[in-house]
Amino acid sequence: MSKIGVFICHCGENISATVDVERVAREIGGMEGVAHAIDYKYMCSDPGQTFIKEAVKKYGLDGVVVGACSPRMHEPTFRRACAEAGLNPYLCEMANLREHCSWVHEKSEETTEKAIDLVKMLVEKVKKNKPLDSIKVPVTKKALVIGGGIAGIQASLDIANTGHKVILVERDPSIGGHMSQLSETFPTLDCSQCILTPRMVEVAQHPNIKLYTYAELESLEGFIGNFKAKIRLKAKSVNYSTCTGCGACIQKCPVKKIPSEFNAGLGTRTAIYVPFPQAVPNKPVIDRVNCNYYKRGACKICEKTCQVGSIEWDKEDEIITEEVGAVVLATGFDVKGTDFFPEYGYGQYKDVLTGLQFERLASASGPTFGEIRRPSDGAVPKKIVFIACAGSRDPAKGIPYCSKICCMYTAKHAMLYQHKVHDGESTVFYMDIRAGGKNYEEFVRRAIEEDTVNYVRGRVARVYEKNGKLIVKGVDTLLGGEQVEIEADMVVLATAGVANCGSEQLAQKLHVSYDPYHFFAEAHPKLKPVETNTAGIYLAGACQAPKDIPETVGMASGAAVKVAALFSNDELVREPVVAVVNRLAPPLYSTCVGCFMCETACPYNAIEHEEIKGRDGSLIRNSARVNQGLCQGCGTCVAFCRSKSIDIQGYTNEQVYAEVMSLLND
Amino acid sequence: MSSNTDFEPKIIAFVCNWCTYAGADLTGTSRLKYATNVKIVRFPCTGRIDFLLLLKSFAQGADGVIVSGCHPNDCHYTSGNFHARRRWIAFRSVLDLMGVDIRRIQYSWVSAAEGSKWADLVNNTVADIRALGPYAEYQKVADYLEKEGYNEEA
Amino acid sequence: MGHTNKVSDLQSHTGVEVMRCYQCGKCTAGCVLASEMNYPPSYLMRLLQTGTKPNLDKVLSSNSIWLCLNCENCLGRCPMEIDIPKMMDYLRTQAIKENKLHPDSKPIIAFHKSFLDSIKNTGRLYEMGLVLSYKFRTFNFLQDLSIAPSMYLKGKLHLLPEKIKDRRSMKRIFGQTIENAKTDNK
Amino acid sequence: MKIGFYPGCSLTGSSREYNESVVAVAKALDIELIEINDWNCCGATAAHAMNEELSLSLPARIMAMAEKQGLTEVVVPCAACYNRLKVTQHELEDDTKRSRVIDILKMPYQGSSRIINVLQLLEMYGAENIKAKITRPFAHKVACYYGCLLVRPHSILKFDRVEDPQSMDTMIKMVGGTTLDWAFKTECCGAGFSVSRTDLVAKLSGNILKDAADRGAEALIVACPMCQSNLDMRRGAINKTLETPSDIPVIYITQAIGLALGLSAQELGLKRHFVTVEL
Repeated sequence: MSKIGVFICHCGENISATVDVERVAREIGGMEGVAHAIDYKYMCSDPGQTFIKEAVKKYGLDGVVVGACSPRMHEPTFRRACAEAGLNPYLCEMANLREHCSWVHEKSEETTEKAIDLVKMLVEKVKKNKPLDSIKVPVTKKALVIGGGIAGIQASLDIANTGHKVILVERDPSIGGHMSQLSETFPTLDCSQCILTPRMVEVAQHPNIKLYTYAELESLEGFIGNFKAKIRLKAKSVNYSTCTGCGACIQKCPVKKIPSEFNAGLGTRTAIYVPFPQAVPNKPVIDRVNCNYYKRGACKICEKTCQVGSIEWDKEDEIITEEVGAVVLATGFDVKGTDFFPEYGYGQYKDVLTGLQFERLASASGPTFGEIRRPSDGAVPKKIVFIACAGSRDPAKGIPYCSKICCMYTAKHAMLYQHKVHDGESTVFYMDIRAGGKNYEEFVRRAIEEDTVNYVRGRVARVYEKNGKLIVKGVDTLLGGEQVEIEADMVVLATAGVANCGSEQLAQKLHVSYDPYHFFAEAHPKLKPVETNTAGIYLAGACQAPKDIPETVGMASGAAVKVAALFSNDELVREPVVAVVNRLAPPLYSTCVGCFMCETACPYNAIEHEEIKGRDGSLIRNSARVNQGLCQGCGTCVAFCRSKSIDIQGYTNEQVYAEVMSLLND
Repeated sequence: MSSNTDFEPKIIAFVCNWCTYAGADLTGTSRLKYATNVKIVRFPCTGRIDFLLLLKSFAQGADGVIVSGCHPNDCHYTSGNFHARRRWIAFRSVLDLMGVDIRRIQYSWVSAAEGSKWADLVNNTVADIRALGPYAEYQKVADYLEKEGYNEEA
Repeated sequence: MGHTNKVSDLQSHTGVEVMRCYQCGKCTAGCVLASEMNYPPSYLMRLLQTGTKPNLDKVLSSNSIWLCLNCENCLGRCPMEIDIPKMMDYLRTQAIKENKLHPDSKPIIAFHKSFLDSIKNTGRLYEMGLVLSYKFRTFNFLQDLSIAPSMYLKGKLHLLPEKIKDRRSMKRIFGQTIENAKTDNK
Repeated sequence: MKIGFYPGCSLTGSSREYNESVVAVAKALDIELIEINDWNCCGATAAHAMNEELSLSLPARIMAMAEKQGLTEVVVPCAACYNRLKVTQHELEDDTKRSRVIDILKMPYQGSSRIINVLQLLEMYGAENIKAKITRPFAHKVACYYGCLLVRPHSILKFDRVEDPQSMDTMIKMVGGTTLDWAFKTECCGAGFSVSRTDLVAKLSGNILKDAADRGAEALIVACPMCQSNLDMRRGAINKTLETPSDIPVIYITQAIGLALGLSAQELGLKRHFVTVEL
């Protein structure tokens, strides 16, 4: 008979407040095969673990069930404790009494009875558990970083500086991301490009970093320590090994009116272009959608201009494969455009801008060289209105969350405007001012008190154009709802930060979770903010949720440390949750009949054919065999097997069956 | 419809580890309340779920079953949930044939971010099964399984 | 501070959740008559949120609920999708029930009543009758006399009402709805 | 082609010219309008300001009558009636409310008739015909005024976009006109306060008229009798609120289209306006 030890945790009061833990321990103690059952305030604490270790030795336990929090939280903790006491760790299971019971039910008889059932299920399961050995796999010590904004740059540099190789993939022709578009940064007002460009250059020159710009991830296969990434290098149409970056082709390109992405649509660029003067790499690509040659088959002026013959018209996209051990996702965010706002003119008014467009106006490298001028007529706006929460905190528009960065950048915008237009009047319509951060509140106060920005608490109902002015219909809710109408020359919307386009598809390629707004999901909201649910894939920056530069940089360094920690091992220990095909004594050898349904079901090509031969070497039959290095343990093969010959360790038919039956057989 | 206010149905949820189990964890972290009738059995993936096990559950007296995993395209293992869905479609007709009301099986997708969806799924299923009443025809299923020689204990 | 039952009544009758309002003021900013109101819409929401008897009385006896034109600009733009016009309908009914009527409501109610009388009797709106009946209700005999003759001359005013055949159905509909509600409250 | 027709009370009285122009244009476009038998008033603002069940029962009777007549599609030119019928149809999707109303009416009601406004009628069944039959292009610069009831609540009506709608503008452009981008397309004119609070109507309608005048509109185009009568019949009161009195006429979309199709001022009821129409 089994000798199972059961340990019920109070979790402080998290479990014991609604579940009668003593009764659980008492009733389970009376179950057949249970040798020892206790309850304790904190099973995960040092004394709690010591109870388990001592009980394993004292009672010679051959199985342990801990009734506590979610196994996703503490399964490794308790398995380690068992291993330390000499019990095979895979003979330890957890019953989820907190997330699945005490936190979701009121204190009642039923709640305690459910808790008893949950523990019982695992006791029955553990009786069928078999000792397993963990699987060791090698680690490829090279990281893939996706996205070359400040998050990707920081993560790449930090990993590279620990001595490991990094592949950095950027979708655009240059790294730099949104930070390169910003004018000055809050709360210090230092120039964004001045602090960013040195890091961009460092990335380009770092011996451990291989940079692929104008490239996208095509697919990712494998698992932690052993990923295989296919990367699409989009055709740049320019040979970078010969191109000197002289820029003559750009001067001569006749297609000059393409809205510049870097200038958020406020300036123009050519068809062969470098996104901005400080780009890394500082070499052009041809935008084939807009190029005369690709559109109409004639032009080639750039080719004639190029002294070194670098134009490659027939270049095609190339797909390369890189083997990496870890992935850092740093794909950033995007902002909603002005066309998202019916009440502010559906984007049809030229002088209604997004915050990002205002950054370009305020930036010395922008289309107006840092002067604040109206896109419509080039005039300096004397009255300007900033509208905070444009689209954010707006469930009607499908964005209920706070975009977090807008309060601060709006204060910065108003401040920059007042510094540049001394006789100007600026008004900020806001709902709340969220300025949590070092020196942030002080920064906002400075805007209000020293730079005389007029802060009005209320949302703007509509904006319309009349006689070259923008009529802003707002309200001052602090005056009991007094309507405020401003005839403005320019309106800046602090538009909501949203997930970058394509993030959903990317998440699906990588099998990481994402939230309803397509931001990537962290593994735990508090304790695992840079991990994803998929081992070996980490998050950095605004692809997880809108965040500002310091937070992004901190998170990127955090992700880099996780990667470095992973790379500090030569081998990884993997859970032995893999499929196995049964092997029996001759003359049966296996119940597998060799139908290979499992092979068709397997997403990892982990099923191999094995010839079973008799003593005389003659072929008895073909049978399936699982390559444990490739198997990821999904178990789809098990459901497909008609002869019940394949099973998955840790979730065998026998174990699952025992679990279910424990609920029903009374 | 008869009133079954005293009837507490026994419902077993077969869920995947990556999406729905984590989603149900989130329900807990968010302290959303739901009925106590449902007990979760954790699987690596809905692709692992053998529908004969569901039959076995009914044969042994379950009143209802929930199967829930990742949304289409979001499977941790690429395609396990698709296999499960395809198998479920085939399996439905078998159930029908054997006299199991398919309304007793709730097939759903709950992601790791959908804590409130899990609470709703549980509460709705409990209400539905309670309205259907206790499952009484289990002997039919038991006989069928015996005939097919499906016996896990062996 | 507990909520009076009246606020939860509002929710159960109309489905409008006043607690969803986070006082952004967008409704007020776009309301065409906010400046005429004792309390503009967002302020009204706040009064309701407090749930206190004095504040609820303020709401019911204000002119705001009567001046609301149900143009639905507020609902169209509300980030929380709060159906303020529906709430106004309910508050007007409550104000009549509790007889907490702001003086501004008098001509408006008189007009509505005259309008409904006309329909009840004939099934259709009898504009001439409406105007006459309204004048008797408000004792405002001089108002509107300026346009009536021109209307008549332009063929826009019938001297006699148009009547539908099935006028009994009108009696029944009125009897079972609005008149029924009145007797309920006695 | 045949289609159900609910004129509503205004169209038989103060807005006769709307009725006349709708009928004339429909005839010119070979659309046969079949009036709902023994129709009643929709209850307008008065009913829903005073009693919810009444406000649902009156429109429900109209639609029940249409169903009885086998009318699967009903055009409702009056924006206020259109709004009441659509909203009622939506509210009565709720089973409790529906059975209560059926109980009051003592008539079957399914809510199966499709309710459309006049712009939808012209868009769906008239566009090609109109283009083919233009004899005198409507070469005027006008401001299309939609008011509240055609576009809100968007979640129920699902007609055009809620701010800056376009369907009427498209129609005017189709018959050779120019339309203004202006700011008061969907601001309220004062609606049902015409009699009870003429002062407020004068103020609100004045704002609308002023913006259109400032931008050089030759006429306002409307599809709602309430808006028309406030802006037209109340012009005397409106002009008292304006610095510069305005004599911009206010005509129905059907009148504008009728003119383009070569129909006479008489047929379109253009003589019935308070503000003289010379277009």
